[in-house]
Amino acid sequence: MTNTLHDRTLPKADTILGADELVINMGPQHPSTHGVLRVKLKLDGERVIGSECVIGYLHRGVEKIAENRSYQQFAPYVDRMDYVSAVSNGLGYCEAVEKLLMAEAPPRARVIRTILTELQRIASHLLWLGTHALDIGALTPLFYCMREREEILKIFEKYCGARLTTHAFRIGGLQYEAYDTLEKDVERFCKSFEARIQEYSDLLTSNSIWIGRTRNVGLLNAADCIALGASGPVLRASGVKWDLRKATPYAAYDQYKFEIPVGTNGDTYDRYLVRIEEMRQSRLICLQAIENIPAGPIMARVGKVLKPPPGEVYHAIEGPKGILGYYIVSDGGTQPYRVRIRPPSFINLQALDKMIRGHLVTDVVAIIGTLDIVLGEVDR
Amino acid sequence: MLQGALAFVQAWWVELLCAVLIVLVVPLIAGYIVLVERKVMADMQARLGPMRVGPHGLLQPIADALKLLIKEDLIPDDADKFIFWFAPVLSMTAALTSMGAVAFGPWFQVARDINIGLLFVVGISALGPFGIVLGGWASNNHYSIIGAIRSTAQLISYETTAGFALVSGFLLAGTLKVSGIVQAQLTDQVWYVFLAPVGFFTYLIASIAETNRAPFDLPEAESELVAGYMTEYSGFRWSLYFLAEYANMIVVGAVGTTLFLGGWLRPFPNVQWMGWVDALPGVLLGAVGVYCVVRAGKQPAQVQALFMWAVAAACFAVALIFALAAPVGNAPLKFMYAGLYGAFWFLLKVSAYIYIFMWLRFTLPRFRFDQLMRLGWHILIPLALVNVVGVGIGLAIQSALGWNHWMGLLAMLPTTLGTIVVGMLLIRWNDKHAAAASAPIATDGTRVEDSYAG
Amino acid sequence: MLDSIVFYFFASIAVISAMLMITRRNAIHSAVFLITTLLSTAGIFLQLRAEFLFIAQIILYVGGIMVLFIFVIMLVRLDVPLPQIRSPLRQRIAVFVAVIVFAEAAYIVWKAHAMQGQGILIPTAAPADKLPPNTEDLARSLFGMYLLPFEIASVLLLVAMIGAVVMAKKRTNTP
Amino acid sequence: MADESKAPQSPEGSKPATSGSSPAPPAAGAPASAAPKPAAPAAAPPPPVQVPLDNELSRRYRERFGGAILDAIEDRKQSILIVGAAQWLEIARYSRDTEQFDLLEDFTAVDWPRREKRFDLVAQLYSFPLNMRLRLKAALGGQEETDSLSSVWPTANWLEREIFDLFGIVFRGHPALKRILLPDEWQGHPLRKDYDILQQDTAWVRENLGIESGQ
Repeated sequence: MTNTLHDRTLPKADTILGADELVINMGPQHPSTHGVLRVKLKLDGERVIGSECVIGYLHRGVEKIAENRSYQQFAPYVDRMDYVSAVSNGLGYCEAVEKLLMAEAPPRARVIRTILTELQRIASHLLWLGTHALDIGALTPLFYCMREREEILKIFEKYCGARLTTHAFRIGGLQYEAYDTLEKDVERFCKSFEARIQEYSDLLTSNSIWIGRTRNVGLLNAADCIALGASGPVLRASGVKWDLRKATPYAAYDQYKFEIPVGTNGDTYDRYLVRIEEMRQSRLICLQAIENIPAGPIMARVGKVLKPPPGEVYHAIEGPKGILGYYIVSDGGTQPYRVRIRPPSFINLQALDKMIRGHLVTDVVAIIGTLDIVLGEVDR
Repeated sequence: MLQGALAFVQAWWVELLCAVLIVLVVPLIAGYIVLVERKVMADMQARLGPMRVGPHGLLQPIADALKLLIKEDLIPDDADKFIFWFAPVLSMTAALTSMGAVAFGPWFQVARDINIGLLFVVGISALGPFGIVLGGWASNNHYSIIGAIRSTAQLISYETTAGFALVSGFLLAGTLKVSGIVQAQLTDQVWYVFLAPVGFFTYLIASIAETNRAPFDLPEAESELVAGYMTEYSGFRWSLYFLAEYANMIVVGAVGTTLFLGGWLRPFPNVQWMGWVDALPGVLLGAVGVYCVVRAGKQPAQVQALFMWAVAAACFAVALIFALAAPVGNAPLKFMYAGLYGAFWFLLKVSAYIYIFMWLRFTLPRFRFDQLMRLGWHILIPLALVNVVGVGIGLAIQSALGWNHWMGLLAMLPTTLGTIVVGMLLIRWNDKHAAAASAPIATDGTRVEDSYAG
Repeated sequence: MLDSIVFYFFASIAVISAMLMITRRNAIHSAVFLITTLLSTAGIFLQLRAEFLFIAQIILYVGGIMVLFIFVIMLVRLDVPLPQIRSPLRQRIAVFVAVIVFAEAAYIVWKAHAMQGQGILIPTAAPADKLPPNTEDLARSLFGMYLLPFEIASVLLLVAMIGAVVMAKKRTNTP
Repeated sequence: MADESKAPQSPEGSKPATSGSSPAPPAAGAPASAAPKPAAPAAAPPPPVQVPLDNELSRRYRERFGGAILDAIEDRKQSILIVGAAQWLEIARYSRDTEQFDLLEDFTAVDWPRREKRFDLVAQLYSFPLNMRLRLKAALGGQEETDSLSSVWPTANWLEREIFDLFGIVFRGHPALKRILLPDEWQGHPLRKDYDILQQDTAWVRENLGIESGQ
């Protein structure tokens, strides 16, 4: 096991890439790198034989800021990391701090949190599907996905006033009571959403050009996934039937029945199928959840000034991109001593070099899309 | 000298008029095709498309043209000035000259009854790849060279397919002359699309690839090559390329319509009880005029209302000509009537053809370059060859049994089915091989095996 | 009258662009001028009412061969002007050969001019529209009388193509 | 909210909010020199947060590595093993091969400037077959180097590059240890406690971004 990931056959140059073959620079301002990611591709003709990711363009030092903010003050920063799924970032952070305090959100808060997190997962997958299809050349799915995503963002706006960086949750529960037509809105969305997913798969699933562009592209088998720490849809598409919502249930996930979609050989087409199926499952969860939202308080008694007892906690949730973990160390003060965020996009991106070896340049674009990375989370 | 020139104009005033019309009108038509494309794309994507400039965005092409004229077209510093300027000009001239032999109506053709007709069009459009190669090379930018090489390879390989598909059409028509072809389809009373459907189908795909559009638009695929050979162009020079692409689309559509869809014939030309179809052009234009008048009132801006009135007036005028000329049949209008009538049907068919281009563009993702070449060489060229042989055999059967007109369909049926079966076999064989070939190859040539073997 | 105008127009373009082609330093520029020469000769064919030859010239020469020329120039980086070899000996030989060739050409033209009638056969210019459509004649002779040589030539070309493919193949699969 | 140290039990009973019975030093293992913080628990003293961990997992580790296992704690129902930095790679390999912790979920560091071994290496392990989590911690001196885990878990490659980038800890045997988030020529390691939040590498900023003030 001595071979390193990067360059088994390449000479040890100062940079990771030996500079003899053709090296092209993709990014950081590239239409399809989903943000400021720069990939140095080493090509032999059209085939990629080596790559090096240069990241850090969007590094804001979130973890350093956390050490100079109180627990509640840091909550909005968490939304700015993976700005596409702000609600689930917030859920992860709030639950981690609640665990640190050994407090617990009341049942009503946990159910509403589950509904909003599942809606956010659908919105994140919709954005992924739109941009991924656009990179591979299908112009139309983007607009269909944006139309649905708009519905979800309207629900968020009605609930907490913001669409993207929502800061919807508070440590200990919720800030706002569910607005009166929340159940009806979510129900209307879920009812119409099934037909819409059918529209996407009619356009893409059985489309021979789409299959031609995605089948056997960006192969990553189960062993590689676990070794590289890839998680979420990338891991499930390689055949590992594992989801944190089932393995270690949090919020109110243990009360609902839903399936975990699994792929077979871990290529771009399987990841596409897994994410489409995940959207369907999230829709089912929302439908089950809005049937009975338990009455009761929406905020646990955690007091205004949070001074958690010294110690540390690690809490991970199943974000749309993968395992989103929070490791918080408290020294008893009002400000966290250390907050470490386990970024799924950052770790999934590490698998990029392994996946694009031997492919053509056009496939690199598809593979970056299938990893569903958000640079805000990669750079933190 | 002057007298000679006068005689020249005297003899060829019709052709000169057509030539001037083509050079002036085609860029305008190309602009409006862009607008229609954006509107259709918008409609398919649950949105409205350009609505702001003029009523329903009708003035958008003029706005685009003005913008492109004003925009500064910069030249990359170490680019080859002469070639950089020459390339888009070359591709535009190729597109426009090849339109010379296209017959928009019975008498509306610049190279009047040139003996080689359609071959002239195909030949001149062979100059297209030059504009692209030189453009890509002259802009001295890494991505453009890759884009240029790719698009040339694509154009050359699909020209062969288009050539064979046209050959099957020429076999049926027996002549290359445009009017001869349409006349043959009139006498045969059946459009050649029904006699050689596989020919038409392969030509449709090849023509899409030849104009770098829809699933074959890899050379200027935005996602990885930024804009292929057009990356360094901007302003008017870029619009030359853009217009050349749309002009090429019209040319390719015209060739397809003339050869397979019966040029300027109206559907069922000889069937008497289908007479009411003659009135269709007049009715259609009248309806458009009425719609414009109704909308003119509601326009927010004064200039938009004026524009709507102008469009309405134009539609009514042409509708009037159609209405007047048909029954009265007096000499000058008769001459005009046949031309306009034929032009209407021809343009209707060409626009249907181009609609298919647009439709494919908005639904299909893009081919990868090796898949594109494999489709071209492994499937389309053999299919087109088999189709030529099939049509030949069909013709032999037809002449042997003396069937003609409608019976010709029966003669062609077995060969067409045979060709389709061959097509299926080719596709299955190709899928089996494609899967093996496109699997990622590790750097040392072996298939990517489980690299965690230590 | 019109014919002569057109002829002189195309002929002059052909000659000028041929001259330019030789003198250009940049390979791509000379390739472009070669294309203009070929196009103007095609124009002359058209002026002589030989439409099929006109379109054959364009498709074969310009559309086919010249595209390969440009490909080769682009891929092999020939466009960088090679340092011109300025050795005096080579220049003197070049001038000498040019003079001899010019002398021969002048002699032939002068002799032909002198012997009216026996020299080069100058066909009378046939009236424009009386000419039979030459595509059919060409086809009849190509596939009728000269079918055998046509087949042999095609086989020869096929062999050449396969040879090229084999050679190219050999080079690619040894990385 | 079930915790996941052992089999997922039923959600914890609702505990009184504030706790902090004894102002135990931060779970840093080594006798902390940190001054004990006066904890002022408002409510009645809840059960202790840190409980010595004694289950078959910790016993197996102790009998396998003996002295190297300095301490085994259970903090908020999450099992933590504090190990000596010397056997760091060995313990990691053992955890992956025999204890089936096949996923290195997270790998980071915590800076305790007032301790003489200032850095804490924190590796968060997860086992798919057993659905169990374990946290390995090791104390490390300011200038000390340690072995790279990328040979055990390839995912550690970038995680260690980030630790080197933000903390300055050098990992021996890492395939290409260089900065991952900050520019390569950046001076200083931001996540260290002595790196003030307003501090910038003024030289780099002035030279690359041309802002005179360097801020």
